[in-house]
Amino acid sequence: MTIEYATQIFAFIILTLMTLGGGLAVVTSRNLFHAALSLILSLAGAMGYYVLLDAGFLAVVQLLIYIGAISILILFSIMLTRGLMVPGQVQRNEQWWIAALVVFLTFVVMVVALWQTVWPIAGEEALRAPNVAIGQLGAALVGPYAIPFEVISVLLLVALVGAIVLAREVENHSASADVETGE
Amino acid sequence: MILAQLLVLLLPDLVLTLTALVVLVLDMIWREGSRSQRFLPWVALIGTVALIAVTVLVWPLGGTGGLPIALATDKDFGGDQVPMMVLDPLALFFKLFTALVLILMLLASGDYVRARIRFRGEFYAFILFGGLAMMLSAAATNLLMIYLSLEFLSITSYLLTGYLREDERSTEGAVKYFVYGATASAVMLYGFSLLYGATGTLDLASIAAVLTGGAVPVHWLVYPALIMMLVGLGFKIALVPFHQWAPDAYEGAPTPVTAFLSVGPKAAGFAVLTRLLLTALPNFRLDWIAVLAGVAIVTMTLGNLVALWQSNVKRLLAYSSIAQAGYMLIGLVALAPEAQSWMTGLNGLLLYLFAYLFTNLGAFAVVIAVENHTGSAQLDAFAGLMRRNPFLAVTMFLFLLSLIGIPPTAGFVGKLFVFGAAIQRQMIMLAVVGIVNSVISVYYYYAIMRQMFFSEAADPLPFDEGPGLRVAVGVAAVMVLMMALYAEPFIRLASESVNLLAASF
Amino acid sequence: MNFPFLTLITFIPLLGAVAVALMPGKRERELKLVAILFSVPSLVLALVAWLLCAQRAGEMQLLEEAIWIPTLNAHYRVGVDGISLPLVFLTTLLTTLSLFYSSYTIKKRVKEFFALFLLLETGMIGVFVALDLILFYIFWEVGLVPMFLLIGIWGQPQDRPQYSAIKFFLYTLVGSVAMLLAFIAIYLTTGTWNILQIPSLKPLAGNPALAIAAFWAIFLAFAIKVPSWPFHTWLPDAHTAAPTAGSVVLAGVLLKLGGYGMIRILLPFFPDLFRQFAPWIGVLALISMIYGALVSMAQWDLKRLIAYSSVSHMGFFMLGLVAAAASLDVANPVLNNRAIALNGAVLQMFNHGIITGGLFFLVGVIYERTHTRDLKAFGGLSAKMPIYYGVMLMTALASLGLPGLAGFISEFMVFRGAFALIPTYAIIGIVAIVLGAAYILWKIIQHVFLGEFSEERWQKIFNPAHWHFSLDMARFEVVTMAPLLFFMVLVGVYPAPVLNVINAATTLLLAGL
Amino acid sequence: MAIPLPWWLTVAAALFAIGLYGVLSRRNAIGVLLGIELMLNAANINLVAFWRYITPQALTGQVFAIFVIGIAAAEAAAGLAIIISAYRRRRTVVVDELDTMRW
Amino acid sequence: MDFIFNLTPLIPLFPLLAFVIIVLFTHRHNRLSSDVAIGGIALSTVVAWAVVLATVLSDEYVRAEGWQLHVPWLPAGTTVLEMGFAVDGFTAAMLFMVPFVCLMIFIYSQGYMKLGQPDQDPRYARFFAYISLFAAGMLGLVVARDLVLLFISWEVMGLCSYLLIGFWSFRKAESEHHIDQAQVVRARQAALKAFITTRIGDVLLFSGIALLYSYTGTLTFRDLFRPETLEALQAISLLGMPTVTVIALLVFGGAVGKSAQFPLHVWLPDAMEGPTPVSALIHAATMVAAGVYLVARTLPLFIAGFVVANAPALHWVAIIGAVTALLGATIGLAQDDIKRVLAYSTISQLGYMMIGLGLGSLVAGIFHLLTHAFFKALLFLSAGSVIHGVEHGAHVAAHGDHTHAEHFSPNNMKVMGGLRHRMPRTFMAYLAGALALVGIVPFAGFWSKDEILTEAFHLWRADGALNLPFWVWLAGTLGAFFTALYMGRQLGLVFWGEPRHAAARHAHESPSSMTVPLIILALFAVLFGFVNAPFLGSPLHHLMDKVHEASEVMHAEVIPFNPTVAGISTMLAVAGLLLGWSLYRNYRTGQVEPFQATLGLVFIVLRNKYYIDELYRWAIIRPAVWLADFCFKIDDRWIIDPFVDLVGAAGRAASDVARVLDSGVIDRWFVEGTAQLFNAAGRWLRYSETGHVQNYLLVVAVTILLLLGLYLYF
Repeated sequence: MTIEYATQIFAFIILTLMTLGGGLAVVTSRNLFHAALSLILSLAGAMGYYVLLDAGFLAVVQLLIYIGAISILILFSIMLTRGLMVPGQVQRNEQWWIAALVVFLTFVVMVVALWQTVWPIAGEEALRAPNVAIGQLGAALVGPYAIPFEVISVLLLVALVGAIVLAREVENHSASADVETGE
Repeated sequence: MILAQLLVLLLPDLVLTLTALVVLVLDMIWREGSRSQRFLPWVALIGTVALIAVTVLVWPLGGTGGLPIALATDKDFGGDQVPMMVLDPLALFFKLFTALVLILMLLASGDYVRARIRFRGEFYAFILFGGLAMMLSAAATNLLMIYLSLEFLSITSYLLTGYLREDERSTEGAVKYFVYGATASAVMLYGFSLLYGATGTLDLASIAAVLTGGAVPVHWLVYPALIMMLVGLGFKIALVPFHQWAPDAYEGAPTPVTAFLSVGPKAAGFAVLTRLLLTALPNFRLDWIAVLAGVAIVTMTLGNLVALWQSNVKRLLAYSSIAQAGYMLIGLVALAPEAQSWMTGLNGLLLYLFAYLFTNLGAFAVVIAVENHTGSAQLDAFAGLMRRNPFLAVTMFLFLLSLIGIPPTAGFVGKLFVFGAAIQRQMIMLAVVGIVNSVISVYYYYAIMRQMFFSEAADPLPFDEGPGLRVAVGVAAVMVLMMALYAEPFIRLASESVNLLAASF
Repeated sequence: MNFPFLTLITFIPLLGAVAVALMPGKRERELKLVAILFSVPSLVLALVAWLLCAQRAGEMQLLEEAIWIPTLNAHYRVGVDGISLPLVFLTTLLTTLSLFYSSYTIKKRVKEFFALFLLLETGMIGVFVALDLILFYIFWEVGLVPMFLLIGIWGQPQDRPQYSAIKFFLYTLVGSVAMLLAFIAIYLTTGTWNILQIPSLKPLAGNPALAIAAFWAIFLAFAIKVPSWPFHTWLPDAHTAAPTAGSVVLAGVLLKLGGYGMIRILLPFFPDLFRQFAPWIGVLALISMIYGALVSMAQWDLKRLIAYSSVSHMGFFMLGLVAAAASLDVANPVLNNRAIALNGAVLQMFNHGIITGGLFFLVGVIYERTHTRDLKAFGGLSAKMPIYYGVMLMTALASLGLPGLAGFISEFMVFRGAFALIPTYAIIGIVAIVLGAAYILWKIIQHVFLGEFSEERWQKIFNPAHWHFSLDMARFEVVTMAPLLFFMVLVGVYPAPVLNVINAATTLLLAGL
Repeated sequence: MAIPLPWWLTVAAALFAIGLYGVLSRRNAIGVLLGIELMLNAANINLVAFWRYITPQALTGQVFAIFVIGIAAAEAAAGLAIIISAYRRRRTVVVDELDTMRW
Repeated sequence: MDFIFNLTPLIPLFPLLAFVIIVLFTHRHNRLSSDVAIGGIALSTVVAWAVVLATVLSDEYVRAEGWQLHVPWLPAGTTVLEMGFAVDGFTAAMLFMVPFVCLMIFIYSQGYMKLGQPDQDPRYARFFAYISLFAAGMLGLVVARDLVLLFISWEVMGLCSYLLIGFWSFRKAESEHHIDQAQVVRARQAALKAFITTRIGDVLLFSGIALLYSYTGTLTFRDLFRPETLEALQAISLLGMPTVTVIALLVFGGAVGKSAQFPLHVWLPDAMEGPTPVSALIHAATMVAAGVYLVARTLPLFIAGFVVANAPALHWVAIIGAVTALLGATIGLAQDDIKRVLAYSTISQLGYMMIGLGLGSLVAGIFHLLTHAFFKALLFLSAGSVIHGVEHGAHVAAHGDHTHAEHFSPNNMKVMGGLRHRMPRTFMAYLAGALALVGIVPFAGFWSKDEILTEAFHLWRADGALNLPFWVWLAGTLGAFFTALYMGRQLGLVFWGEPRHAAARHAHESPSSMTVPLIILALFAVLFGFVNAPFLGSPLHHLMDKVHEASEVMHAEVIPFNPTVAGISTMLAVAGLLLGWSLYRNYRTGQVEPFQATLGLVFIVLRNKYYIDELYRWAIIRPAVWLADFCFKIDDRWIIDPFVDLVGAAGRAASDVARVLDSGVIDRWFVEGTAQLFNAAGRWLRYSETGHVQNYLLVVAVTILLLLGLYLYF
């Protein structure tokens, strides 16, 4: 058991605490804003995982898109809809305990299944040296993964246009202006 | 594979994408409410017709055997450079299918959109993008591509559902649809990840190869993965118990969108499900046939039973479409590649989908027409339709008969092949349940017939449904009859679209 | 025979339906005329076909065959033999008469009515001529829909027409979907839908359980249509609610679809099973006969009474069929017991079509005038409407099996066969004949025509303002009834012309079993 | 590698479960969205772990994860837009209160 | 001669044509219609007598085998059932009587039916149409070659009987005052009763025919009675008896119904509601005799059964005959209605004929049938004449004082009296008929009845023991006494003593159109007996004895005249006649009847016809009607209505579709049950759609959990 192993294990524990703890906070905290913040914490944990798993580029993506974009978006929309977010208001619906039970059982079952499985772990040297350069990833995205790459770009376009169409503040007089109602 | 070839193979998808983008751009050029705006649907229509043309054009390429669509084939990246998509009969079938859906929808939605919808350009564009997503998902052979295209389809669907911003039902339906869909797809994604872990690849064929190779005992994982994928796809198809979003979303969505939702995602879901199960998990057949058989039974039954109590036609048709999905599933459950009688459940599934396409879209077109003129989709809005607009009443009657499965209509052919497959596989139970259900379904379809023919309208004034709707309904009706009276080409089409899969099975 | 007789007979009415549907709804007179004109060619052609086929009525004739769905090996295959010929003719005849009659009595939504009626005719004829299971099934269902609408739209409001309509629809559908499954199973084992070919292929021979299931599934479909007790309860409602012409065709033809199916499909496909289950089916027949008669005896609604009498009379048919199917009686070829029984059964269908059809017309006659069918409301009419009395008397007597009129011949042959093959059933069945006399004379003749005619009671129910024809049977009504009366007498006095064709076919059929 | 694969998977499963719980129990639509994000991350962790342990030579897992993140972004955008428009219309983002349409 | 025989089909055809013509063309002209009818029957009479003549004159062959003509009628499998006409000695005998009596009665009716009716009453034409049709039926029956034609004619007659009994069963209240309302109701019920009762017999006959056909493959008499056929029928056993016996009994059942034998005799007295000529023609002379004719025709069957296993068929004929003879005669003692008395007398006389056949003697039975036809027709027509006399008297009296107008029945003998002065010609005719009926030498009845009794006596003496023939003879002889008794009573009441009512006082003789037929018939009543008088060598016997020869089971020897029998019966007859006459000739209104005084309670029983009608009403009719209602309720009340309510309740709560559903499948238990099940299930499941998306998702989660857990534990 070398020192690096020890650090890895230590890091793993820390990150796990971040991720799961953050996750728990996300689903339990009474204040939605705090929930969103702890989401960021949890995401950061995940990012750490990626680093630990030698997927540096992915970690960067996580940081930029997830933490950088999505979480912020969420925070904004929370503030947008904060109007009636009276703090201290109950954030759980009445079925939460059933949910908890079911989810826990599912987790147990899954864990059993996961530990039952014998994994086709790759060979030692492969494990030791996962040589994936960023360049390769870029090449892959415009190479074999070009089609999905194009598609996702279109998808993002659609999503953004749609978001604008639905969420854009419309001044109602113009709304009634150009909708000749059928009724 | 050189780029030119690739583009040729992707031609249909490109055409559709292009059309959608053009519509978006034109919408920006023609400012809101200008006269030229009304040409948007025609532009979209032209694009769709073009889609059909190019589909027919590329048919010879993929019509006989699968033709992989991939940019590079070199092995630099650890040998996972397998294609994302394929141009095979099934994919072509669904390209055609999509084109037809789009055409009928565009024809049917004109007046409705003009009357109720803002941001029409985006609306049409989204519908076209939805179609694109359908085509992609039907052609995808890679878990990544599948997930991507299904999400694409879902997101467009969410947006379209919530498109009536001023209508609380629409927005509410959208929220429910979104929450439900996002969760379901997350679950499915988790399932994908497990499958990836179990096999180390995302390509369906390779997955099958690994699993059949049986190098490693990973069954502990495949089954959970199967279930979680089923959640995602079941959500798309609206199979019980993953159906509950459907009635709310259908009722809330703008009626043309409802029509689209009741056909498009279902078809895509079935396409993916079929491809996934047959290509990736053939030797887990026993597992998924057992599960799906159960699902089929509860789907048919629950859909029909609950439909008995609906008084809103859109909601009623939502439940009916749930039940219909149950019938279709029988075809998948009872698939028999070795069948002598042309009744391999798979072609039954496709035939049924095809019949369902015309029938359901036709029915919804009528609903749209009625809603345009009465402003309501409640049952009593149909009162005395026979007097007010015989054309709509008669065609609607035809569609309802087809939904029940009474000859000479398309629905009959679908049921014939599906139940035939079941009987062939000695799954009498399944067939009987299906039969009993189609009898139950009469009760609520009769509710509509009764209103149309037996009750008197509040205002008996006749009304005109408008050219677009007339064409849409007419085409649908003709096809519904055609499929029964001249079934041969349809049967061949369906059979040839699946024989490749069946062979690989 | 290149001339496509059957196709024309079958589809000319369909053309008519389309034509009527396309005509402007305002021009009612023309609509009616066109409808009737479109129904006549079928009648004529059917008659011609009969004459053509009378010689070799045993085997299938006027065969037309065309590949239809190659992948399914489904063909457009039609043909007629001595069993279907009379029924086809019956259909065309009754339809034409119904249209003629309705052209005087139907007031609302004329266009739809006549279009639907012609469509209905196509469906019914199609069933009789189809020789391909899919074709058969399609026509079977095609006939279902228009009748559903006829009952629902033109039914008398006080009879809950919509309820009756959906009931009729559901009952028939339950049966037919079960039948469809059975057909598919048969197809999957034999690989063909050819009705003529399947018997030789011994469908489902390998799988007894499935065979039995299929047998009962098909039986259910036909028994519901016939209708046999206990599947009969749709019938009184449907008949009562339907408009006169609807009841006529319903009783005259639609019930025959079931009977025809039993003879054409059930019996040849599963002769052994049929023999095996004959005792049970025979019991059903007996119950239908006696139960139906008893219930009609208890009726006070004229139309309902006749409806239940149909249950009883179709029970006779089933008894004959059971007798023919019950045994492999070849001991005494001279006696031809089975052939006689089956002849009786087929002829019973024909006669019942003529007679009960006529009875429903006659109910229409009184109903159009008084808008009631309550037997208690009439009385002494024979003094007021002598012609009506005469016609009704004759039809009623034919219905109760008076020798010299049609009903007797078939009853006689049925019982003749039954006595030879299943004596016990025959002896029990005899009761139904007595009861028949009871309800027809006691209820119909006595309560409607005999007794004291009271002017004020009549004034209550009869409003001259609503009736523009003569009080006694109007000319168009007489014209409608005349052909039926003619056939009652013809078949009753000299049945040979009709029986020859039937006989040829049945003997061949039985020989083939 | 110090940490055996199942540990990663277990953590992912736990995160997945937590996210699912959030989806099921949060009253606020945005809260539900948060839960969904957690579930997606769980799946991502799975993917990456698998990539690292099973197909380290290939890119599959990573690329898939990247795409998932992208899709998540699109989904979040669309979802939040819908929620906001609903909020505009109904003045609420509480999921339970969106039940005008039922049986 | 054969060309004459070839005319045979015309015999029934003429009246049939008359019927058609009247119905289609002349029914608006009364006089014309009646002429057409009479013309038709007259023509067939001529032809018929020509045929009779030909038969009598022709050689043995014609009498034994007979002449035939037939057409293929019913294709059955590979065979064809034929139908046709045949003439032999037996037929000839009937052909002599039937058309002639018909003709007489037609003529009589032409006068009779006009009385008391407004002109242009459509009934008049209708009446002649009916009786023409009837005549066609009867003649068809007689010339039938096979059971097919016989049965057809049989039922046609039954129909006409129904129509004619019910002839007064409807009226336009405002226009037809000559019919009283009570009569309408009575006629209606009588007609129905007659038809249904005979129908019971008919279906037995029907079954018999069907059986016969199924066992022999033919229905032609000649073929049926071939020895080999009969042997075959004897060989096969059915229900523990030789088939031939079963068939014979069934056929006899038909005869019992038609000929009003006990226990199916109840319809005949009520049938007197019909017009009097109808009573004379159908219910005395011809139709009721058809049963006897049928038994006679199929006698070989009975005898064959008798021969093979001593099976009871033939015995039953005799026993039923005897019982009926006594029953009718005794009831006849206690009736007041002049026509009913005659009706019961008819019943008992038919019993005599059955006795004759039951003893195996064709000729005895048929001989009585013929004589009875003449004198009973005569009696009825005279009675009709009397009734009309009285009715006319009533009209006359009505002008005087109105006291007697109400509750007055012209048929009631109690109101008559002393009519021999008022209506001499009628009286003479009546007397002749009465004496013939009673059996006084040399009137017709004497010879025929005597032959029957002699037959019985002879068979008894043949083996001495107190066997069946003895009892039959005893019954017959007693019956003869009672017959005389009630005829004496009737004569006394009607023609002697003082008029007991104004109507009788003002009664007067009927027109000659009625009296002339009376006189002609009277001649026959007096003389016809001689056609089979022993001292003339029993010509009738020689005409008929070959008829069933071919069947080889008939004994056809002539039984010599037996003075003992003749003496006893004649003595009793005279005694009875005088007794009845003397007791009643001075009967006064209100005075208790002499018979009642002597017989007491027995008389009450007799007057109430042994309460047989009541018995039937309670034992058969009520249960049948109850059963019908019961079945109807099963269909309608008990199964449906509860569900109407149940479902209706559900429907009010449920949505539009549910209401459709509820009103849509209300039906038997199972359909209903399932429908309710679906409905309830749907309604319950529907609440799973809570509208809360998170509930939906919870369902998903649970599903996943379940499926996974399922997987984990197998």
